[in-house]
Amino acid sequence: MFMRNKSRISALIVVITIGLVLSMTGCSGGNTPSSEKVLTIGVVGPESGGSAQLGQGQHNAIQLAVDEINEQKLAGEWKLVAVFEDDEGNPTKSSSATNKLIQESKANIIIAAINSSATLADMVVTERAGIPQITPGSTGASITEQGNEWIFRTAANDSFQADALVKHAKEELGITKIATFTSADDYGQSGANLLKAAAEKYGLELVANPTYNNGDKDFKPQLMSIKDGGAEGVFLWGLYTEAALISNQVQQLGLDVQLFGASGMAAQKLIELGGDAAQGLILTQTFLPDADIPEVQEFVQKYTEKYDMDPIPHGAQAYDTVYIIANAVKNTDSSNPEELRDALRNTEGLNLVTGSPKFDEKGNDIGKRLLITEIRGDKFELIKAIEAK
Amino acid sequence: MTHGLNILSINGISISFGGLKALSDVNVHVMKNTVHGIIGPNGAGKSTLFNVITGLTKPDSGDIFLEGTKLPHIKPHQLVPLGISRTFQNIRLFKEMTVLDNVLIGQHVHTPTPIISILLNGRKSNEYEKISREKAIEALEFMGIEDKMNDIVKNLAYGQQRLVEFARALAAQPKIILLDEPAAGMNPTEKVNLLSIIGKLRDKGYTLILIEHDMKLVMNICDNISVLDHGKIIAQGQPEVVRKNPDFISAYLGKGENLNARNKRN
Amino acid sequence: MIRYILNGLPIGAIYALVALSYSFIYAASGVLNWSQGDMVMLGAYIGFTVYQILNLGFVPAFFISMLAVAIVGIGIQRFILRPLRKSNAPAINVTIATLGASIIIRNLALMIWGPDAQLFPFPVSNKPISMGSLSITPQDILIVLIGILLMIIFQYFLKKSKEGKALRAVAQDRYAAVLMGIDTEQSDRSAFGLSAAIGAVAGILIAPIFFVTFNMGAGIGLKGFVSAVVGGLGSVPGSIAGGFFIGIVESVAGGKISSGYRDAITYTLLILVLWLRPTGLFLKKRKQKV
Amino acid sequence: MNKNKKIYLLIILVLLLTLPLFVSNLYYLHIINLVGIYTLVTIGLNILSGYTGQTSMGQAGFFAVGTYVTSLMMMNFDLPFFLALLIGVILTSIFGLIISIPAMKLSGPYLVLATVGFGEIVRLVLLNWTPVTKGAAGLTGIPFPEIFGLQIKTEKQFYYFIIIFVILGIYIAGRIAKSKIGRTFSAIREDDLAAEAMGVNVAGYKTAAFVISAMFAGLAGGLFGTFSGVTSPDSFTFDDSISFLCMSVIGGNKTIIGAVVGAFVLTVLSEALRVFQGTRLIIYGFILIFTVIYMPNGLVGIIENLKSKILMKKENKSME
Repeated sequence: MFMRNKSRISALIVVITIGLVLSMTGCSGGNTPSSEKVLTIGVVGPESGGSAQLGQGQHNAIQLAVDEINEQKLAGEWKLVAVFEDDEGNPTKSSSATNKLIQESKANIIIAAINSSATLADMVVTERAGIPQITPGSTGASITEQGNEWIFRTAANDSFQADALVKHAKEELGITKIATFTSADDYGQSGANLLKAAAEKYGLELVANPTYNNGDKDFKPQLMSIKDGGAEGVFLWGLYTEAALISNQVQQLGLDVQLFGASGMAAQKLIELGGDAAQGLILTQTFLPDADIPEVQEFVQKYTEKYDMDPIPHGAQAYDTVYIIANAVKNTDSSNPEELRDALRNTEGLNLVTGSPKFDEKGNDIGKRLLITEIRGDKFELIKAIEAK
Repeated sequence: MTHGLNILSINGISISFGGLKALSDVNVHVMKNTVHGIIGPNGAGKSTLFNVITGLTKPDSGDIFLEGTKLPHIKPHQLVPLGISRTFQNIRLFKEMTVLDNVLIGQHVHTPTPIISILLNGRKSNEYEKISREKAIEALEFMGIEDKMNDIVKNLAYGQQRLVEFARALAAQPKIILLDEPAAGMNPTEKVNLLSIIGKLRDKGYTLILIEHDMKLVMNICDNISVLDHGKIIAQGQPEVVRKNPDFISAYLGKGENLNARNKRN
Repeated sequence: MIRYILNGLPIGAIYALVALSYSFIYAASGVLNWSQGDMVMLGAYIGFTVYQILNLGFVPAFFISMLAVAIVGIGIQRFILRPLRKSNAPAINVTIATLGASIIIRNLALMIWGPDAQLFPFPVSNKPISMGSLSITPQDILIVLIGILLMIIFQYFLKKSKEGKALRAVAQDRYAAVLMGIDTEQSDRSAFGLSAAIGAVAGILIAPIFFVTFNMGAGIGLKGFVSAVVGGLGSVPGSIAGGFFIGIVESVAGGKISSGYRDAITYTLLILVLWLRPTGLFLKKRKQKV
Repeated sequence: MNKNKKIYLLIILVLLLTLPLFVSNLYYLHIINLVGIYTLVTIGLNILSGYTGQTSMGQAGFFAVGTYVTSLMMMNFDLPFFLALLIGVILTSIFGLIISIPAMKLSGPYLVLATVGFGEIVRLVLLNWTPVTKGAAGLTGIPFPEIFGLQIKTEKQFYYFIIIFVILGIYIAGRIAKSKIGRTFSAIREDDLAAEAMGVNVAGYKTAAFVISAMFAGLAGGLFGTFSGVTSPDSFTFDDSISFLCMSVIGGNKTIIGAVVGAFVLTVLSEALRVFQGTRLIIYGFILIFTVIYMPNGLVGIIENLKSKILMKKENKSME
């Protein structure tokens, strides 16, 4: 009896497996053309795994933007459809997901991804397929250095940030000795290089440059070595969880340093988790929920209404990305990838949440507004807004 | 002492574990083409002695000579090429494999492993495989279990598993076979069968050394017996001689109750 | 140097607890539960929910969390280990099944509590007390103290209680324990439940300094396992020593050698220890029985 | 029987070679290509873990070495693909040789953890040795392979390219498994002490198993790099090692064909589950658990069980 039961269950599993495989084949119909002009946006991001908070924030914001645009017919006659795929932050899975979006969902344009390594893997796929790709989240320097004409980046411009931060440290705070403390991923490594270059440019002394791995919990050993170096300012380049832990541990060690950070860690959670210790942390960002800018206020209001939580900067960037796409498709009135790409390259005259987007020849958005902010109380206070030239 | 050609000499082996003497100055001489029994109560050092012979344990002092040449301290796997193979007290077969595959492992050292030929499915590898199979089947036939050839070992009865292990040791084409309690767990019919197999092997020119608790079996089959107690040899010689040895009687038969208890448990 | 050693202690205490939970399951049931790290995560989240959201106070949070996670642990024993034992599946299947459980628990936590890190402060001060160049926070001291206290209670339980004695008997020789009439099913259950509860404590202790995230279990779980093996898998004092040892090694390696290679140094050390002393640094060598 | 087998093999071969004609969807072809690469890794793992009984949870480490060495040889020294691949495979085997030294003395959880450690060390070195490995961003612009002037570029071309290696790999592994070597591996898995007593050089064979599995992973890695075009440490995490192990066990690790089944089913499954969005990993976890509980010998084991059941039924009928 038991045996029979067992084999029945295993038979069931086999059937389910086969069913799943078949269902994958069954889905291949895709979107049948109708009288309506539909532009399919494929979105790849880490909705599970270590950077899930960024992937899910991106997902929410994109859905919000797509709904708004369709409702208000902001893309001309075009209806936008967003299809989301999870890549778990894994490059191989990411490129499979991108493949799926292009082949199965017939995506006309791809928004991918958050993790730089995943974005780089996706770029191989979009380039081979000849489909434009926009990354709203990956800041790794190498992404736009590939000579790939299909990639655009609406993430914050890191060299701009590094420059502004170091300049602020020198000119406003009179700091002369600095240390960098960056994550050992692509984002942190390119941040460290940019900070180093900026420090040389402004004549500051770099006394230590340790790194950490994402997911690390104990930063005291590195902080002790920074303390020994006598740094007055410590520049962090990473995500908010680690930044909050670091600021906590800076306080615990009794280190008397000014902390700086970049947009990657700009989230309300940083203030919440960092508590006392995060007070006074200066960071640059592209998006501040409290900023007295009409576009920002409108976005924050809509977002919190729909999702009952604050948007993250990655979300704001992704939200803008959809508007940039809508603008491009409206202008060319075509879903032809090459025409879309050229339309994207000629983006101008938009006033969006994070600035007035404009792409350089490498695909970087050089129209982003940069806000220098400081954590005071339970929010980021704007010190200075730098509009792009 | 008995006459004949000395095949294995154990000279002055001593070994201690953490201050405890497991064997002290043990001398055993095994004659060619005989069945040599090593007996003794539990913890007398029989298994240790086996482990020393098979290279699993390194003695503190003493030497072993095989056909007059001193055995260097070797790794266990180098023993088979020298002509010594063994069975284990608590059957150590390759349980998930077929009977034939088990016995083929016994053949392992006797055919080369021609890698290129294996990869190309060449003639050489097939030929070696054929020779090995023949030898293995021969050993199985000797044990009378060739009909079980393709069975998975774990599905066999205990007594048959013993025979498979025996066949595997035989397939290694040894001069000496070490048997570690070969009759343990066998029923009387199987024991009779075992006795006849041991006898046949001796007739074919093999030398057998066995550790055994079944006194009747030992006395019946062995040509010579060494009695171990507390790591020392207390009596040695032909069964009828040993039987009359006062040390043997007091040390061994005096503990007859224990002995029986143990036999039952097995 | 002393600073780095001192700094390694609180993390060492956490590692020691997790190592203990690995060791304990391994000793009592002969298998490894790869979802042990996720017990740490669950403990932290449940504690967080009771303390921060339901506002029931810190001490109740502590105990409710231990209980709830113990139930999860027992569930794993009941629905994963038991059927596997029944079908006589190879050890590797237990590994895969508990890894599957880990994937499920982690992603359920992601669904329930969301992807954001949560704050779970201790009701004690986080301000450092300085002594010269050395500084330590009351929070750290509390972590080490609670950790050590728990380990002592645990050791006492194993040595003195009837349950504990039965568990030790099974750990010594599962087969003999069966012959003696000990219910190994019951001891499996106790081992999984207790280990999960220990993991929960580790989770609550680590939460205030490390925050609570759905994937915090992966790293802590693996390091706890490493600690257990370096110290001596299956031994209570060995695991505890291993935990503190790895905590200190990480702190020193991260500060004095290279932060990027810190974990690589830990793992190299692990492999060296396994190579030279397979039974762990702090355990006597055992002889294999033939 | 033998003739039947040959006919089956021929049919399968023809099907494999004409597959791209039926599958026009490049996404499917992409997944199938990945299956091919993972199959090679899993074959190696089956020889190591299934046959020899040495569980490795660090296979991603070997896979990574193969990927990086092959790619770097092509990028930095302009070597042709096959030469680069050869160097990649050789270097990976050397890593297999090195790790087998401590591994030889270990078993059970100790061996598992040592291999985990190895995998993590490789990943961390790739992450931190920036001048060579380009750190977290990894390598970009890995060149395509070229045979006789023909560049392998499209998914379809890669399909044929990869399938040749896979068929070759299955053949070689099958020969090893069926031969004396495979038998000896199995004996070591079942009881290494008894094998040693029968004259088997257990240490040597264990090392050989490690080297063979490293070779397969290295070969797969070399293909993976040029196939992906980019590579980074994120592709070689502990989770990836686990997923290789799952492929091996779920497919059935005591046969070579089990590796193919495992790599195929798990890769396709994790893609197919995308339908379920947020709950897909939870479902994946449940499937893993159910499979190992109710199919202790993997999917291949189930097929074999069914086969013997059908045979028994037939026999029963003929008896009546």
